[in-house]
Amino acid sequence: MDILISIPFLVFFPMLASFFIMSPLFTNNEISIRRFSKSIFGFIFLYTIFLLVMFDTANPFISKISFFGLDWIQALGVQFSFKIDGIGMILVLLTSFIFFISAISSKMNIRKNHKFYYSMLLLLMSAILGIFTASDMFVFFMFWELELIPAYFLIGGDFSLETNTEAKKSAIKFVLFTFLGSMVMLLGILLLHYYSYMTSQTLTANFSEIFTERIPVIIKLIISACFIIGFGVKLPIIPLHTWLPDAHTNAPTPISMVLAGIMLKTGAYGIFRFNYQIMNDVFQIFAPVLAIFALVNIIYTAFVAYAQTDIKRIVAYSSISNMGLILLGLCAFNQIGLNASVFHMTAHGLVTAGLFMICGIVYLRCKTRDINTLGGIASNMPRLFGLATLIVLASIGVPAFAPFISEVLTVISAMFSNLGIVLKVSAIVALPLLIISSCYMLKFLHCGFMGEKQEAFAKINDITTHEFIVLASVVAGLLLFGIFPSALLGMIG
Amino acid sequence: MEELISENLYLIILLPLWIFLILMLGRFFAVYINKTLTHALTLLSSAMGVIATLGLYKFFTPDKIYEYSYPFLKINDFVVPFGIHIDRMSLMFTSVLFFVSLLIQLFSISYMKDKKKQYRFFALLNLFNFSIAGLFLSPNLFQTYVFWELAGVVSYLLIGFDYDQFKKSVAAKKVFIINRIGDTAFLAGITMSSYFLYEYAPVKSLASLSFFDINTSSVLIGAYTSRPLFLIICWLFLTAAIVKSAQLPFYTWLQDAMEAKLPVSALLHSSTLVALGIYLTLRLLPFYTLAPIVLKSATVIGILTAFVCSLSACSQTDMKKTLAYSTSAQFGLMFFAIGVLNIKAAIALFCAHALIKPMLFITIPNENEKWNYTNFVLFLIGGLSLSGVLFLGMLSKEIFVYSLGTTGKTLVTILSFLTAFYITRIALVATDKNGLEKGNVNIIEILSISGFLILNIGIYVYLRKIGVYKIAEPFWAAITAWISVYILYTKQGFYKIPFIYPLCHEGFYLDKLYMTVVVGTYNKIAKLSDLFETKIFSNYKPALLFSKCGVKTVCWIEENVMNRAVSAIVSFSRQVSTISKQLQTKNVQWYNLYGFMIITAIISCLVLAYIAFLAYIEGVG
Amino acid sequence: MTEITLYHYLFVGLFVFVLGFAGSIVCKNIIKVLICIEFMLTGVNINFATFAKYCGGSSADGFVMILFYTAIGAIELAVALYIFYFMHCKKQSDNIEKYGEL
Amino acid sequence: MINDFFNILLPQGCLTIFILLQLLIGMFASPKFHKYARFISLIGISLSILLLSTVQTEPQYFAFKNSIMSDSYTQLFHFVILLCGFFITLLTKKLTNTFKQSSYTFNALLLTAILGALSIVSANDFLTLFISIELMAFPTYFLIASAKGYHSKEAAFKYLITSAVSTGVFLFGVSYLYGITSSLNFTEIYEVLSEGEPTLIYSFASVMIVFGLISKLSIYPFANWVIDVYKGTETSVLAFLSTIPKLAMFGILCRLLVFPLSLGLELPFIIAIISLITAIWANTYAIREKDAKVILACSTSANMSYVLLVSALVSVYNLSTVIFYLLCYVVMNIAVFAFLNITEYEDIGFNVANFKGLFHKNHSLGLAYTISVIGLAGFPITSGFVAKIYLFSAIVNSGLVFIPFLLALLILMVVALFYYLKLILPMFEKATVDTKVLKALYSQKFVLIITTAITVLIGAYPEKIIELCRFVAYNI
Repeated sequence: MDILISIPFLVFFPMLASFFIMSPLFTNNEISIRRFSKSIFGFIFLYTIFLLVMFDTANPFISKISFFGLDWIQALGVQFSFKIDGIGMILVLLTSFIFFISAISSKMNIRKNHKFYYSMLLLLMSAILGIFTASDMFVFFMFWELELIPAYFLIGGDFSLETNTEAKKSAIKFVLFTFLGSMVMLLGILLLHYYSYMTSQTLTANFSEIFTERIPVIIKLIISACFIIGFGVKLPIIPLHTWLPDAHTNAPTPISMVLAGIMLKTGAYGIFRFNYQIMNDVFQIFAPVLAIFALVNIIYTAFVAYAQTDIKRIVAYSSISNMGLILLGLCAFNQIGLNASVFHMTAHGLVTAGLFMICGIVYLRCKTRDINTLGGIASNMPRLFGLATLIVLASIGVPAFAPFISEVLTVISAMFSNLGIVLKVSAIVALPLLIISSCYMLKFLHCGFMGEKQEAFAKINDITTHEFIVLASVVAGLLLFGIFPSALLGMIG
Repeated sequence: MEELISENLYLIILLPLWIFLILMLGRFFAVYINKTLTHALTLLSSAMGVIATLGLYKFFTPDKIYEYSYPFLKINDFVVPFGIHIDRMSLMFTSVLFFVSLLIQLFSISYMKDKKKQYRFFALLNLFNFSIAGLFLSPNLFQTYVFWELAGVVSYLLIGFDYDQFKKSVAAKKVFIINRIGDTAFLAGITMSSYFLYEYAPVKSLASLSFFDINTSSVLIGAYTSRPLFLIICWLFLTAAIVKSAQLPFYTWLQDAMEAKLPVSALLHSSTLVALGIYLTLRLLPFYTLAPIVLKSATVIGILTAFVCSLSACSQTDMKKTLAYSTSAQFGLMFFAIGVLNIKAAIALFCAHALIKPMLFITIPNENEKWNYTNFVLFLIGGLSLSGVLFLGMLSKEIFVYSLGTTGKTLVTILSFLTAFYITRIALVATDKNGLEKGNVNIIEILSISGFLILNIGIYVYLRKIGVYKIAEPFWAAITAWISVYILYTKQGFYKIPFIYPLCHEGFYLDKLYMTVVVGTYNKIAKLSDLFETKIFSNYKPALLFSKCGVKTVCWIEENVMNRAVSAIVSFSRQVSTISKQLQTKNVQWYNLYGFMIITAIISCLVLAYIAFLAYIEGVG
Repeated sequence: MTEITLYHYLFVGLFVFVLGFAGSIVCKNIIKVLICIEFMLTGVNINFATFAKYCGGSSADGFVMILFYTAIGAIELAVALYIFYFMHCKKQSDNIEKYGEL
Repeated sequence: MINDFFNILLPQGCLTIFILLQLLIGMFASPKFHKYARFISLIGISLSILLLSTVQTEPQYFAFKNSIMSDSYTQLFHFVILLCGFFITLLTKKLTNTFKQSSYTFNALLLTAILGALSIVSANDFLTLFISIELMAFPTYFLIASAKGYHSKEAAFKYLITSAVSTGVFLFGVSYLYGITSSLNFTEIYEVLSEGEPTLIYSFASVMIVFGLISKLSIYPFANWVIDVYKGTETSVLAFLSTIPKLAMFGILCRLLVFPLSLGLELPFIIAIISLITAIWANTYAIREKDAKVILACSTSANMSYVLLVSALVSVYNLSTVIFYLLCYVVMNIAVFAFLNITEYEDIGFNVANFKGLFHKNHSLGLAYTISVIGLAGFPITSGFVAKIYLFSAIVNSGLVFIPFLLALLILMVVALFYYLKLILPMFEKATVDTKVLKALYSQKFVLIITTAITVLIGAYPEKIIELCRFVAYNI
């Protein structure tokens, strides 16, 4: 049983597969590359479902790799250890799911360099799974850094038939921003590690063993600030967000799905692990401030999204707005807030993957993403339109879909927060999001699909089976968690 | 029997949902579904609803409550149950709902005869039934909110049914967004009231807020009702209600909802969407009674809406618009009734309206078509009833006026007069425009109309038997109005009073005001945010320009702190890079010169520091 | 006449060293630059000799150092001239500013 | 004496014999056999590596009147230097193929330089140190100048001038230290100094000594030569220049900083400031460059400045991080230069724009190069990542005073990413001009693949190496 439930296998299997695809041993035939990697993604998805079945909230999976009986870096007390608890389990499941559907949807969007693309996609998956399962700060940081390399190549790479010069620029922007954040984070990790050692005399970097009680408050404040900046770039918190719209807009569709669906969540996850769990006493000081930032995220970007004319940019900005909601849930610092936050990570992951998929499908057929020239394609593509309506409705928080639950829970959790009046007020101030988000998302739906038929788009076809499967599975997931939220909430401790 | 039905009522409620799923999924996966089957299934679900609810009604005395639930959300001690709460009020609302939708679905069969996408239409009608019924039977505010939102969404889908017509889809969007304001207020109300009850009453169920708790706790929180928070909560719930019931500042969405198909309009206006506001207000009366000022304001809003909308209705030339304004006006009257705590009257008014309004909608002619005599007569009967001359309409007004003082009586009388006036007027205008004809009448239409009529008369007769009310002023006012319209009417139409007529005709310019002020401001904010985004966050040159304008400190923060930490580093390092490049002179002597300079500088610093140190030592010594 | 102390020698050593250093930076003629580098060596030599004499005690480390240093300095000059010869073939100039192609 | 020799000098002796052998054969052998010169060198280096095991290290062994010493620290450095020498000799094939007869001389010079580097690490007095430095420097001038054309000569000349001046500065400092302590031996100097109060003259001398030594590491005050010299030098020689002198200099610098120069309190700050200046200069200079050699010159300078900063904050822990960082750095650097060596002789050159599409021409070579550059930039699954974390943890451990320096370095890492990306990104683009298939000699491939494999292996499992470094650092 121990061999079957092995987190290192989960994390490193995609990495090995990635190297295998990259190696000269593997064929150059694009169809076999695609099928092989798709089956790998499918296998990992099934494997995570298997893990889920085996999962017991009381006994999280823990495993540790030791090399010849030694730890990874003993000088720093770093162990190559992994742990999946409830939240990790949910995010791992989400990760494998989103990667699976993005691999399926890659068929339509990726036309060149298949070998490189799929191996990078697998590597990215491996890194993200590593982030969600690492239980040691330095291992976490390793995967955090590792993620940048494939992400860069996937955003800026040369995978479609037409060349996109903007993509390279935005990829560099993405890497520089995130790297800056991770450098600041590294400072925080090193300080935390050192002071934890100094005050408790145990050399460890394990999340559960880090001992912060005796660290002076001023140091803890500095460390927390470092973490918040580091994760704030990924999340993104407002002044650090400018990489996001560019990267998401210029990346190929499957990559946008992964970026918005999973990668942003790593930032929220980091804040949860480091600030919420380890530095919890200082987090209570930061939470009201962060809540204000979250509000700015929620309201300001919602307005910005409304002003966009590129459908992909609308979705990108809506992601920032929703990430603000996730942050607000964390800031509430109570059980409901945590649940709401994790729930919203899942819900928003699905929604945004679906929305980017829709944008990609529209762009592939209409060759434009401008909202003013689009329109009237609904009657040509009734199946896409139906699914798009469902996903858009889900994204604005309509009942029976998952985001509704998390939005309501977030507001309630902020109301019941013990951290002062700021959070109670922010619960109410965040509410107009319901109105604003419906404004821009309905604009997306109406200008993109509805309206009179246009000559230019008279001949486009409805979605293929591949695309249908992707979107339908997203909708199914949203409905599943929207109608049976306890399925997810039960796992969050 | 009673137990059996009560326990399984949820199955009846879920029936429309199943039928919706069968129809949609069946169609989606390209299974052929017979039209007749579609109609039959739809009618079946509604009929089942009518039978079940009416059957239960007689078992439930006013005090009896039946409730069961299961936990929908569970986070530690925070539990939100979902379930069914049956009492007299919910049964009354549900039975009216099912009855009205049964008849309207019947009418839709004839209306949709040659139209495309019937399966979708009927499926949505089913979903609509489900969401409204679920709301009427929900045991707590949270579930109410869930179905409240769902109802909004389904109405959006129904109004925007013909999505390839731009005007209709835009109207649907507008309706949805205005309704969203109410939803937001509702959610805010739920959040704050759950917090309030958690803090001040021994209700520890956090956000679930069951109606049972509200009833019981309203006694306990009496001491805290003077707190502004409580008033705010009541105001928020009231806002939610008046948005849904199309009351004063928000009634404009009802005009847009007229873009919907006729059966949908009939359904929206009678017992479904707009009725939710009344239902919510009635449910939350224990709260409102603790805050008299809120009740007063409900009264004022109701009266104002009734007057404004009646006046607007008096100046319309489009039948559907008149009916839309009339709905708002009638619901204003109901709010008036609730405001003065005359619950019976409010419910009577609601029932009367729910039974009459669909009849009016069904009988109006299509655009640019002649009016059929039968329909015309039926329309007039409906109009008479609405304005308080016939049947249930008359009785409801009597019940209302019975408890009112003179001021109230006068107001109601004037309103009755206006109602009768605009109904008659619009009938005259319409006949004058296209004329009347003797056409064939559709059997199904007659069937559904007669259904409405029979129930109208039936309830009237039943109540008349047990009631003690007598014919009141509104009756006479309405009669007067009917006569005066005929007198005022000439071959040239009605005289249009300057200033007032256009004002009323445009609905007091409220819609235009919103479109210019609210939407304009919204767009401006969005544009401004976007400008901020592109100019400040993505490009810092305008920020420099900004600094020249004098706000240097703000700009400094923009540039150095907020504005792209990375790009600052990049640009800074580029500047340093220029210096670095200039250092590289390609002449080795220069390189040694830098070395010389650095060594000299550091050595001299060292010496100076040493001297300072010595001086310090001496000073201390 | 004042007695010549350790510090006088040291001062001369420092002076010659700085002179050499400055010269190697300022001179344009390559040969002069090389000579200036030798000046630096000389400055160091003076220091070593002084220290060996005044505080060296019995060990002759300082003088040994001078010996090695002088020899190595000479080799260095030879290598420099050898490389300079190849460069000179192309540029035909002894101005150091001409040799800045890279 | 003889005992001393057999105890610790066997590897050096072996190398000396092979140098003489090279020269002898070079005099008499027919031009046909010039290609065997490399093999002789390789055999010599391998033998030396084998003989390293005979060296006495327990716990410290002083020989030749305390002028030479040996312990596990020197042994580790000797091993790494010889290993680098082995790889570099493998890379010189293309260069020496044009030399015919003088390839023996070239190999002899290379061996001499390696011998000098070995001697530097094991020196225990300033005289030995000085002679060893010059022993390494003279052959280096010739190695740089050995390539055809004028540029190599100019590079050699610039290197010579700077080296000479810095040696002058170094010796000037030594002369004052000699004046204070009347000794040139490290141990004796430390003993004498630790009795009394540190004086201004001591500070002055130690600063001058450090400045003289760090010029070879291309750190300010003598840093600018590095760009010009890298531009003009052949890549296999660069692989030498960017690794072995660095190793040797750090080998001795750490020892000096631990013993004779550890008494002044101001030295760590001066070195930290100098390192920071260098890091800023190097990182910013590179972001506008397009020449891979220049970028790598800056990268060398920057990396050395990080290491120097840590080595100045003397502690055993820091010393182990410094050693580990150096090990990782030299391995990655050799890999990168091996790739450049391939491109140089495949007429691709060093302009990063010419690298377009190389990855698609030869996947395995491109991947190896990419991994090495990513390692230099400090990304995971390479040893660079572990080294970075380990090195920076040392700064944190040295107290809050140095946190601003760490912050600056971290931000400079972001800037550095800019030019590291420039080195690899064009490889993944579509080739504008159809370049030939990227071919490489077996020796080049061998070096590239082996070094990359070491990089990845250490990245995946660093513990053994770190343990070794800690052991060595404890025994210094």
